[in-house]
Amino acid sequence: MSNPYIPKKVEILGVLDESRDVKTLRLDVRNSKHEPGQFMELSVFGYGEIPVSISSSPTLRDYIDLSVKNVGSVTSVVHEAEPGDIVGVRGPYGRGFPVKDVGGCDLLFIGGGIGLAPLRSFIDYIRDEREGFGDVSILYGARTADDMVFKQEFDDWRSMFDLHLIADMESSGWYGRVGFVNELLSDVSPDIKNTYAIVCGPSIMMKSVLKSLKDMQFPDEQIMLSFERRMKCGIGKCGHCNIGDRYVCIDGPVFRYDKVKGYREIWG
Amino acid sequence: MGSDIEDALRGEAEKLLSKGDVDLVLGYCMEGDRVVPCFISSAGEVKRLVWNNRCKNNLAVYLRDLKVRVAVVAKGCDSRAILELLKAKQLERDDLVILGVSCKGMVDREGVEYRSCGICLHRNPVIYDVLLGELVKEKEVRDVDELESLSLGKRLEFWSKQFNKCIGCLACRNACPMCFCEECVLEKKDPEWITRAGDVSDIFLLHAIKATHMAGRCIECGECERACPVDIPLMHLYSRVCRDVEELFGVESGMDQKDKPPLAVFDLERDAMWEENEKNKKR
Amino acid sequence: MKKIRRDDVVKLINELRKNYEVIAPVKLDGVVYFKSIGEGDVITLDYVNSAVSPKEFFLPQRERILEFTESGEKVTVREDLKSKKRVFFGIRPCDVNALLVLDSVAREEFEDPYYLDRRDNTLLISLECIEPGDDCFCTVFNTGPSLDEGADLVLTDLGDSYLVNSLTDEGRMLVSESELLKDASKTDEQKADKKIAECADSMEKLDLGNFSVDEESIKERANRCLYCYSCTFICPTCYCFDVVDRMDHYSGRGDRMRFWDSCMNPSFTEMAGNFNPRDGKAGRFMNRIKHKLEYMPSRHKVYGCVGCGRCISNCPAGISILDIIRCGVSK
Amino acid sequence: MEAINGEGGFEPRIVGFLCNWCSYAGADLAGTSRIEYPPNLRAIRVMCSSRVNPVFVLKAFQDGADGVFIGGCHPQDCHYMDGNYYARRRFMLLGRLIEYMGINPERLRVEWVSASEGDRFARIVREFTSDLKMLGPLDLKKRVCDGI
Repeated sequence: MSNPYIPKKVEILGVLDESRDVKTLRLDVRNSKHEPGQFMELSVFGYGEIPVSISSSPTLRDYIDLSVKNVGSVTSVVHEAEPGDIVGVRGPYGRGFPVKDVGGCDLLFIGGGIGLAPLRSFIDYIRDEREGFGDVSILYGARTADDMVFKQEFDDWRSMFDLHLIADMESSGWYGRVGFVNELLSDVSPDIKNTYAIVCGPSIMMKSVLKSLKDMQFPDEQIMLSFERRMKCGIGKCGHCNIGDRYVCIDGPVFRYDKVKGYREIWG
Repeated sequence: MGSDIEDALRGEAEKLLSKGDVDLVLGYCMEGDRVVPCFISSAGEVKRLVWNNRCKNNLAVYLRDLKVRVAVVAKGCDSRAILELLKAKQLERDDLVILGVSCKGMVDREGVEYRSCGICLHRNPVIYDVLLGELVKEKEVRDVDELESLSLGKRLEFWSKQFNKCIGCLACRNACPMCFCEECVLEKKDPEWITRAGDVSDIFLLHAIKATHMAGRCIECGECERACPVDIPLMHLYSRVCRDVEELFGVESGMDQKDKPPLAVFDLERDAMWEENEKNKKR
Repeated sequence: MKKIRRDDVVKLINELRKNYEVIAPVKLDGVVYFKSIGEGDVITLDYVNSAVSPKEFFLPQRERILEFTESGEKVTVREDLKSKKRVFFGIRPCDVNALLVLDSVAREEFEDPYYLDRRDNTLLISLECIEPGDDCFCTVFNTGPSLDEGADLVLTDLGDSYLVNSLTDEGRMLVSESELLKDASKTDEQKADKKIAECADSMEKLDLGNFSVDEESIKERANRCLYCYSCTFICPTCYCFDVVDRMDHYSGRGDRMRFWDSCMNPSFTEMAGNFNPRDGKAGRFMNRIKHKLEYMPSRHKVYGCVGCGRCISNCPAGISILDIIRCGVSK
Repeated sequence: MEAINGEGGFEPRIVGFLCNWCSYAGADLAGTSRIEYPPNLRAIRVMCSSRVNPVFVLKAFQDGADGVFIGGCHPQDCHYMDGNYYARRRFMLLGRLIEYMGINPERLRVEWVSASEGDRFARIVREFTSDLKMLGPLDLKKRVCDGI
């Protein structure tokens, strides 16, 4: 019986600053077979374990990226990590985006803040497997321009996809739009019959984006949501991350909206 | 027992609710064969209210969360808790109508009196707006705590054995009407005084810390002991602290609106005398 | 079938102790616990059920799941993962069924090695009930008072002796050597059946055919609940746990511990950054009840309540899950 | 805490919480005056004796201290006017509580030592150390865990 609680020790290859409170750990995990949207349990021995979305595409063979926002006791230690340090990982866990089901269709990515991390995994996957998918639009909002993550990818994405950015607040050096990310929906005119919306971000943002998507007559089956909950084990044992009878860790984190629609407390 | 009181209670509750003086009456009702706390919000429901010798719950525990005007049935211990909460500015006196009622000691399902009721010296409500029934004669002399006679080693052994049973559920804290801190030292994570998933010595520490925090606050209602699923006699600990506070600082919590929290004030002469006393006792 | 004299039960346990660690009920200050029996422990056979459920011997209140060094260069599993062979004596049918519930969680998709190791290495000797406790309602979920599967041996009280029925080969082997067991007669078996039937008849039965959780009945009780967490800690089927790392910076060694957590605690769902998807007391209460009566059946095809009645007996606010079930039936 | 290994026999471990303005200065004076006193006391400087939370004391006992010493300014000399008065009440109560729970109250010692009383500080530490030697090790963690 293999023990799913034992983390694999991996070396940190690099630490990238994404924004003032987000860092990406580049880990020495080769030939990862994860699905975009899955997560890993990242251990800092002696401090604890946290679930983190994999933000790199499975098409990259030499490493995986985990992007971590500094919000709590474990993540603050993660932010002190340096290349060469050893951390533990378990996973990949959960159900990612249904890559096969949405093949050939147009995709509308809507991300908020650090919620872009799992989307980036999918977006970069499409970049590398371009012919399998239709048109791709990316709508991304963050609190300020400084809070935007994966900025180094933006030029690349612009060249291949339709990228729209927005910041909640003005800040010096930001000449783009100011407002909430659902306002960007008016910039795109997706062919609703043939488009999947893929949403990840803070609860309140997902809730308002969902409302806008419903206003645009998006069917529930074509909306994919990636949820975040307090998780401890990542493997459906500890009971913390339930939404109704579903566990976010093993049934999610990606849910098709029609599958969770009826549950209490999906938004909190 | 108490059918007159029950009638008076229902009458008073009906009056208060129908006149609109309160939004809610907090009392007891029957549910199956159990007497449980209940919230009555309309005059038509007052028939559900009961008063008997199984109304064990300290209703003060609910008051802080109720943001409406409440009439509350208060025994001796409930009223002491209310008084102490009022002093701590946790309740608004104007939002409260206290329906005082004297207690004859509560019993469990088997008819056995709770230990906290057995040792109680304050069965009459200390603060009330309406008195239902009459005041009763109170016990005047405290029972001797049998644990006092044990040697130090035996006492440590006793508590270690008791705490070995503890499953760390914190029911004793959660059921306590006087535990109202927003952030509890027992669950604090940085610094983590009580190691989560620690050993029995952490449980020992947990109960010792809780006991220090009950000083000048515990009103000896026994809710902690009743909530404990493994029957740890916690009241021994808290009663001891209450007795010490009484002896050292001359204050019994929940008895007088004018008393100050004993650990937030000092009395130079008295404290110096007791300091000397305590030192001499040790030698 | 076999039988054993009442006075011989303790002797049997002492025989078993030669080869097994034996867990059996003992009484301390009038409260019954299951305990790993050592020299001098007095086993009691006179009890309805234990205060804390037997789950603590399978999913302990706190356990070390990993050991590691500070730099993370060495990570080892708990050393005693291969547990000793154990015999659990005196577990009630409801609690055996509770273990079956925990099994379904532990075996779903990923296997929980710590739980299953203990589970696989423990033989269960169940004691059927001939008299229900005040708050027992196992008949509602068909989890008692008799037991047909889940344990290795089942004992039924006949007064001066116990009928012994082996449900598994391991159970049969366990007592095959013992001279304390004698052959039981047909009359003994009939007597046992009659006692069990009498016990079952005296208890409540509900038709759960079109049961659905009645939310109104929950809301009212959620107000009254003190959120003391004790129900979740003593429940035989509550399995939620929290995980914490401990590090001793002097020695550079640390452990990863898991310990029981309660869904009644507001921090249960609180994430870093103070976002709590399940805010409010009523939401927590609703989740606990629905988890047992709605989510477990839909996910694992088994009710998450076995009718042991512990939460009812111990609730300081007198809340009864049976009342909530009744409301959902009659609706 | 690591044990001090004296020349055979038991060397008690004492955690001392010393107030910045009086007792700590008193300990300092004892040192600079080269007054000898046992090395058993590990000093922790606090700004005032009332800074010492009963939790600190209990935690020290749990972590292996055989005795806890709290040093503050003499009554009426508190740098913050009345901090030591609160401390006095608090630790009178804590002493009684630990006694009730089975820990000898002599293991908790509260003394008022001024900045000029270096010799007195040394004498108290000597006295406390020898008292604790008589009492023997506390070993709270082990005794509680073993239930004996």
